[in-house]
Amino acid sequence: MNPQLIQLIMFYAFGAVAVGAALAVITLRNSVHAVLSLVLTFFSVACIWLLAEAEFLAIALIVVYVGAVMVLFLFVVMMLDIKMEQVREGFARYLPVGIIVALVMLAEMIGMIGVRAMGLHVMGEDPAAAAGLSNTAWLGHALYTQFLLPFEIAAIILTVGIVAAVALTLRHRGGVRHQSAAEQVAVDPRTRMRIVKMASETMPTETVPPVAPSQETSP
Amino acid sequence: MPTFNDFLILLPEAYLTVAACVILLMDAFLKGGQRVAIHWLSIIVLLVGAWLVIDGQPATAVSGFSGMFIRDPVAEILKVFSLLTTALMFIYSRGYLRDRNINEGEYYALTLFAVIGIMVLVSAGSLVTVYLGLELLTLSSYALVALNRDSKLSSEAAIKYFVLGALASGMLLYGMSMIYGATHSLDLATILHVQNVEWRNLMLFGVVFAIVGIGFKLGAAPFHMWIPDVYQGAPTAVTIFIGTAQKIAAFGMAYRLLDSGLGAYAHEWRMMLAVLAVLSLAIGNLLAIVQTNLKRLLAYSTISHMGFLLLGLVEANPAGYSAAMFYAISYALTSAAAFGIILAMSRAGFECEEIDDFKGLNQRSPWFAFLMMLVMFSLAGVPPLFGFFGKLLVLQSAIDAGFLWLAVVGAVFAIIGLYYYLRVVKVMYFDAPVEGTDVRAQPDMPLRFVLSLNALALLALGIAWGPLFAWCQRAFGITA
Amino acid sequence: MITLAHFIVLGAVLFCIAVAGVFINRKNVIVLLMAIELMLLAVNINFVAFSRFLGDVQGQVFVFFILTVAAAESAIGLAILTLLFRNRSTINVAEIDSMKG
Amino acid sequence: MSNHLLSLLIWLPILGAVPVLLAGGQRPNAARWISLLVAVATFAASLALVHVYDPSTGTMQVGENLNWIASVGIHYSLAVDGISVALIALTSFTTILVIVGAWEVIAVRTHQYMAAMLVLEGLMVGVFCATDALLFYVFFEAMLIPMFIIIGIWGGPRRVYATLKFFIYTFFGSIFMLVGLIYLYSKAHTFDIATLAHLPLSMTEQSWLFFAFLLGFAIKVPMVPVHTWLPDAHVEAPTGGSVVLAAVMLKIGGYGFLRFSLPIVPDASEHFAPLVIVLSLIAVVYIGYVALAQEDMKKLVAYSSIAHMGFVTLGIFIAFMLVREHNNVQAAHLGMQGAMIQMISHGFISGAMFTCIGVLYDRMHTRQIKDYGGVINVMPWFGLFYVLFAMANSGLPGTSGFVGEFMVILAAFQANPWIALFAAFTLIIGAAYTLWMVKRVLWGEVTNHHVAEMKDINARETFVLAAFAAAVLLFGIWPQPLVHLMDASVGQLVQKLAYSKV
Amino acid sequence: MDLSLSVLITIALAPLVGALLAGLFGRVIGRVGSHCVTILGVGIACALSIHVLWQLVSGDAKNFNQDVYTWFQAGNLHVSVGFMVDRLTAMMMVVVTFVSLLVHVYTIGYMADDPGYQRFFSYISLFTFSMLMLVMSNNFMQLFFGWEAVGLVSYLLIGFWYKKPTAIYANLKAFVVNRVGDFGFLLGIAAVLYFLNTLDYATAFDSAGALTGRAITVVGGHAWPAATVIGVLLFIGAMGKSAQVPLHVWLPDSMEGPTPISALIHAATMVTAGIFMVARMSPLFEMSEGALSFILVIGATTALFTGLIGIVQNDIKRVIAYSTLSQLGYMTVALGVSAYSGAVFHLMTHAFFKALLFLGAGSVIIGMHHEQDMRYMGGLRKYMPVTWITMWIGSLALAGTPFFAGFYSKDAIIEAVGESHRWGAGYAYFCVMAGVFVTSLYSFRLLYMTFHGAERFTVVGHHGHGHAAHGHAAVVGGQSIHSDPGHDAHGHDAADEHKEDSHHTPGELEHAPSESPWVVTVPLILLAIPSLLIGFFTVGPMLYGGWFGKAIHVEEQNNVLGELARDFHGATAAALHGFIQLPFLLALAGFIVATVIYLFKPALADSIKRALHPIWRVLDKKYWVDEVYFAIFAKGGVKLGRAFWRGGDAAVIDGVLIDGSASLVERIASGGRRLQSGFLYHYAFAMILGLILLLGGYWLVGQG
Repeated sequence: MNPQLIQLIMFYAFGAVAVGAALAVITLRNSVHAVLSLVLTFFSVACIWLLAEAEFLAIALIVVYVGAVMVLFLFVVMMLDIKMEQVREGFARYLPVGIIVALVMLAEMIGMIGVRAMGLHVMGEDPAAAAGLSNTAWLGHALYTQFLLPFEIAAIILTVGIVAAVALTLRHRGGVRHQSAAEQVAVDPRTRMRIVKMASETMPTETVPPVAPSQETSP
Repeated sequence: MPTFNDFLILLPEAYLTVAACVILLMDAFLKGGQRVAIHWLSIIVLLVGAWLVIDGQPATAVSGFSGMFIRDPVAEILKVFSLLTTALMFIYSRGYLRDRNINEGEYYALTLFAVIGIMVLVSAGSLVTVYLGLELLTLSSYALVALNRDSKLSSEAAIKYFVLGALASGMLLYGMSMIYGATHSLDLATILHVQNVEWRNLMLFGVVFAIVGIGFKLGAAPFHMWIPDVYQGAPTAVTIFIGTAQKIAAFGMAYRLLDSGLGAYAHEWRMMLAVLAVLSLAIGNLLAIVQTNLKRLLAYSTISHMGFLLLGLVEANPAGYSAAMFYAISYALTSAAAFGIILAMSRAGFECEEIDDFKGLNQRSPWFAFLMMLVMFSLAGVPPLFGFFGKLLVLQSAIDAGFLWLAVVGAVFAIIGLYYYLRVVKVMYFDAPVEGTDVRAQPDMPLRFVLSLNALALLALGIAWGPLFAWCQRAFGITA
Repeated sequence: MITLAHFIVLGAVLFCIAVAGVFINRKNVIVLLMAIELMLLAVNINFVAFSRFLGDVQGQVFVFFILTVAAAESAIGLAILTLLFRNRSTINVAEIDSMKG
Repeated sequence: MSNHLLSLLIWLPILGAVPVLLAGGQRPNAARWISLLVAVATFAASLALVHVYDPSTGTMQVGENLNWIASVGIHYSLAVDGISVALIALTSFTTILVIVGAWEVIAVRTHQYMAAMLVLEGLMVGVFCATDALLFYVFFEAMLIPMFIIIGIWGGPRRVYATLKFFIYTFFGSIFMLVGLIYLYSKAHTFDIATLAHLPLSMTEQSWLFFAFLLGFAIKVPMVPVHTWLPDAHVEAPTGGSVVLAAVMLKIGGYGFLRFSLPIVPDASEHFAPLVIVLSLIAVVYIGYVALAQEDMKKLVAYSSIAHMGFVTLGIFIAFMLVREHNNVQAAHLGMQGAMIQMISHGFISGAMFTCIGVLYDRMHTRQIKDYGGVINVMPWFGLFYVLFAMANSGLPGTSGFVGEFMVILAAFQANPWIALFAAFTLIIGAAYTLWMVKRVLWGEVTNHHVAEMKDINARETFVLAAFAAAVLLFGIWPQPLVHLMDASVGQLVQKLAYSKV
Repeated sequence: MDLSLSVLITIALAPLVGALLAGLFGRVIGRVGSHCVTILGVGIACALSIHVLWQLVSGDAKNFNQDVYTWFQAGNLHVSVGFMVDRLTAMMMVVVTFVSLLVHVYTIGYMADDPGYQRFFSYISLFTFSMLMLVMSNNFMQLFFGWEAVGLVSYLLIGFWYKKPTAIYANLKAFVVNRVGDFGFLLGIAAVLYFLNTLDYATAFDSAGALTGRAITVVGGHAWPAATVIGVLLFIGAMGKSAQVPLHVWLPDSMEGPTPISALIHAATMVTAGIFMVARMSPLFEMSEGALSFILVIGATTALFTGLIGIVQNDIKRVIAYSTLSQLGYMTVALGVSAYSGAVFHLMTHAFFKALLFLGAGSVIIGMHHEQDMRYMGGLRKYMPVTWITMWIGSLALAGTPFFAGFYSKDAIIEAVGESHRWGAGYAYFCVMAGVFVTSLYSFRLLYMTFHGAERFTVVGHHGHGHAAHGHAAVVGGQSIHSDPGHDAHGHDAADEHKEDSHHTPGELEHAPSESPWVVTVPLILLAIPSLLIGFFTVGPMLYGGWFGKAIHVEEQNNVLGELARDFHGATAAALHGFIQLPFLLALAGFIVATVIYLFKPALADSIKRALHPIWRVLDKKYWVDEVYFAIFAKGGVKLGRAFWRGGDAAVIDGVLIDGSASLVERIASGGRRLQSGFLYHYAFAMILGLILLLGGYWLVGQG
């Protein structure tokens, strides 16, 4: 077969899977399934990227996303022990609106992008290969020369990610007892002891129903 | 290859990065009473940073890192005011953080990282630096908003901010991809000068998405929905950041993207900005009227102010940009004072953010009532306060740009806006204090002093705003 | 024959699905985070495609940065999510409306 | 120029407010005396201005010009002509009386009240001498702040509604004026009023600008139908606030017409003069009837203020008609002069009327006419002043209230007898509502024991009322000094009316 | 020796100084001090006025016309305060100051017990000043000043007893009705300025000829001659001040003021200002036949129809008040036929005899302890002989008995009307003729009811009620005897008063009536002399001798007095001739009817009243003019005002425009806040909608 045709078929296949899985992500009720669908989407897209000979990014997508981010998602889903959601009424009600809006947007996007003109744009020779480099080397050269500053900034962003994640989630465990001097000093007697005024016990003037003697003695 | 010179250009940012890391480490190692050092150090770091920005400013615009990073007078001004307003915010926030057991070290460090993000953003010469600067800023901000970990509102605000922010940056990126596709470049200067764009539609498409990103960052309607909830839910010490330095950054981003990159499409985007401006003015001012929470009110007021800022941008020429920048600065300084007063009034267990909390303030803390009055009149744009002159300049921009109708719309909504600012003054001056409460400002001396300076500056700058505006104009190459 | 149009349309479709996912979702916040990941994926497809078809490296470098940032973003997003859950015992988007008006 | 007299007049009271504020609420007497001192000093300065000003030429004089915002071309430029001088003197005169009038009456937060009054004075003086449109606007708007505070803190039960209405109403008008000014700036690249006066403008532009100015100044004057803030503001304001509001602030609207509408958009002003004239006549007749129906004294006087200010706008715009349609410069001069005299005179009379009502209010804490009756029995001296001012209010010759109306009616007749007819209707209706109020308040048997317990005016009140009375009578019997002060300037304005820009 | 400016200034200011001293320092200088300074002031003015008149009459001095100071100079328009003194002015000055002086003296007695003594003197001196300013003016502005100033003092004096509800009602009414006249007057001045470009008398009169041919288009293309417009407008002023129909309503009510005031202001001087003004403006009025016809008709109507009302009045002062109205009508008629001198002549004689009648009535009121209702009088002549005689003299003068002052002036007017061919003269002639009968009837009715017949009062001794109940009786009496509600237009006021004062029974006196003190009777006598004689001595020169010179200008074809002068052969001859003239016969008829009904057969009065009840009712109700005015202008005005206020200001402007737009904004805002639902998906949706709209917009634009 024509390799280009095979490529096309593979593109459609992976593309279909990616779209299907993406739809599953936003519709499945079970969060775990949704995460797994997302993984599938990423995987399919990675394959498509391979078709475009962007090998480094395809692998990175699998490694970073599927390997790290999605695991984190799964972890959180499991940790929070999110129950399977009931399909809420609103969902069905707003679904048609949502679909229409999404379709309108899609139509606008595709219409405006001018897909027809792009259809004439056939994939040429791999630019990395043309430069006599592997895709990774090709990227690397750019990354460490022209893109040095963004690279450093990305590093700071990752730092911020760490700091933020720690700052937000690290906390002393609630169950452990520890002393807080400030709280102890700030104690107000009224919060500790409550003086309850009670009427002194007197014999009721009315005759007490004899059937309920136990009520009188009970505190 | 980057040279030493490139790093010299980057000196302030590099310095701040180091300083932020130092503060992070100090937070880890210092204990108890020593931690106050972090507070002062952070402020000094910011001021030194501002000094570095000004001192190392080359006479003309220079760029480094293959044009990724531009150091020009526009960036200089934006950076200086971002740093200064952040310093103000640190001074105002100390007591608030202490009263609420918010970890100060992380607060300062994250803020510093966010400021670095702002500095990168406003100096960006490439779509990549725009994106990364923006993300550095917003990621830090997400965390800052959620920093009051025990507050339900804080985390709710954070998640809203996060989701919508990510959505917006996704859209921005989508637009960037289209611009990249159309121009074959990520470099803004190149994009600006690309002749005969292959797919003009693609470019416009990118412009629309970029506008969404900018609109979100500014908080312009209809991309404003996060603003009220985040303003209200975030700890006031963080809200102030979103209301001040971030607005300056948003202006910087808009300028970089729209003018430095998409200047050739000004005719298209100024119409869009005009639409956003009208929506922002309408929604901001109308919804502010019904608010009872002061922070929320200020949030809607922000939206309307961004509408005014857009009036400056629609002129799409140096005069308009300088007006818009002036507006952004005036707004940042004013809102810093506004939140500063809320912070000064707050105590442990008492947020002082309901408008009713300010009832009868004039009888208990006349000085602070006076300051707040100045702030409110400045926000409302009543001369001779600073805010008026910002409005004057942006209205003038709109009229010069041929958008007379837009100026009239702005004027109409300024009237509606006036009402809710006056309501705050009314509560402070005309209402009696609520019996049994003891709302009064009892801040520490630095806060009292700096806040007073800040608010009085609104009056002083209202009288002597010439030099500042001249500075803004020079930055855009206008000489008097 | 794969053309640029194929990639761009795929990107657009995924983008729209992601966007739809954000606003028709009445379930938990995690789905929102995933929708955002999807959106970034769509963007990345565009960049990769343009980069490949234009023979320009910058697009792929940009994708690299997007992946990096997205990772950090997910981390922070999930941190906020856990915080939210801890504070409110729910991450249902339909119940997160204590601030409005 | 080395002469900084105008700056002194503006900044002396504003800066004088600082020590007053610093005196604090604990030392009200210090606040009182300092503010009185400042007010008297300002008045002395304004007398110096009258002295320095050369009324023979009528040009702008005693000017100062500083480059305020060089990059935008905004100037801190001040100068006065005869009209400004008169209004400045009125302002500083009124302020003294207001401060004396508030001496014991304002017992809470005295220092803030006094400070607000002084700031207000400085800003009002600023309005009258700014020759840069933006500077004018700054003073014009800034004025609202102290007044807002004064009504809001020391006002009556519905003070909040009234003060908000006052502020927003005025702001509403002026913001469109601002848009108009910016539009002019974008054409002329200056805010200098004299330069703007020579800016060629098409009729369409002039029309829009005219309405922008009209809105701004009509609300201030106020003209029908944008007058409804005034009764509310007056009723709720403390006495001093009402006095300043009526005596000076309303004049700023009329002054604005002279400074802006007249020279900058002369053709549109001419074209729409019939509209303004009709509105002015409605103010005289319709508002006269409305005043007749009032049950609250302050409201009544407030409405009468609107009616009287109708003569100001009438006089100004009748001049357009006379010059352009009838080529009758002499009558235009008379009408314009009448409008100016009416402004000054109304300042004294309305100020005095509000002071009188304040005197009553301080004793009875009500402004309802029906709560009074037979006041003359217990307060004969007060009655003397009250009748005098009531008569002045109804335009009795021999009081200043007559002069301006007389001139305007004489001029109006030359444009169209019907205009004069409706304007002259004020003679009847003005007398009716004023004297009916006098009848119900002053005359008759003492109606209730509250009235019976009222004490006659004390020395302080007598001083204030006597000062007003002296002014009212002086300019009624001998208006020439005042007319002379303004005449050359009025003449110049009238000359400009003929100048068409189209 | 020419007239000196300083003398004239002294004449004008002396009473003012007196007024200020008495008014501001009344408490310091005391009662005696007050009346001394004011009498001194007016005395000086009177003496100097007489001197001035003498100078002018003797031909020592030329007419005086000089500005004192510039009132204002606006552009080229110069308006000054100044004096113009010629014989007309001088005569008025003498009349004013002389009557005023006598009233001052009289007041010492009349107001002896009043707590407002000093104030009263201050007012009447102030009035004298105002009136002098009016008559001495040399320009329209100052004329208007005096015009309004006398109105002010009239207002103050009618309301002198400010506790009296009727008084303070009357003074308001007087002022406002006068203002209606002034409204026209001011427009008239405006018209003068418009057509003649000056406010100065001399200049205006000199250029009056310029009015010929000028016209003004007032309504729909119909041009009115300038002179007519000026004339009618100025005369409207005179109608207010001189109480001509339909602006006459204030004068009867003004009787609420103290009697000296009625004499001074509402009979002798102020009300004649209108007459004086028209005479003064004769050069202008002569330019317009139309205006003069208008004056003629108005005057004639006033002369007859107000006189008729006088017949049915019971309040002694009101009778005289209506008589005044009627006599003013005569003067106006004279003006209307260009017999200005006749009008002024009648003005002068009337001033004396009407002041006499009022002061006499005041004397009666003093004697009756402030009872004014004639139904409780009768037979007073034995108690008050001086008053009785002087009143008779006054009444005879009023009725036009030959040789008395009134005869010459009134007869001249009637003849002048008969001579005139002006449009309306026929009607006027009938009115003035009928008026003679009416005048005579009510004059003698008054005399009989007051001084003759049976005493209709009782003396009950101490009642525990002092003099204080000034003048309540007029109204109260009307209420109680005839149980006739609405005797006054403001009947409810009276009813209230009645309830409060119900212990006062009309017709009961604590002391017997007695003659008034000398300060009262001396002025009566002094006034009786000119009432009797002045006509006889002055009719020749004043009426027919061109005595006024150029002060009064009559066009040749209008000069009816000139016609009459040819038949005039001296005062005695005229009087003797008068006995066989129709007017005298009519007067005699009135006298006889009055004598029969009121002196001999008092019961007849009631039966006639019953027989002619509808007519009586019309007269008693004064043609319902008061009621109609009250309903339309006073009540209607307030209602209209309320409607404007509630409907226009409150409902439309505030309600719909202001508060309406505020609440609209508020409603939009509260609706809009629901958009901010708090739900993330809505927020996202909003962003996406925004995106779609922006995209869509550009897509469409791009396609187009």
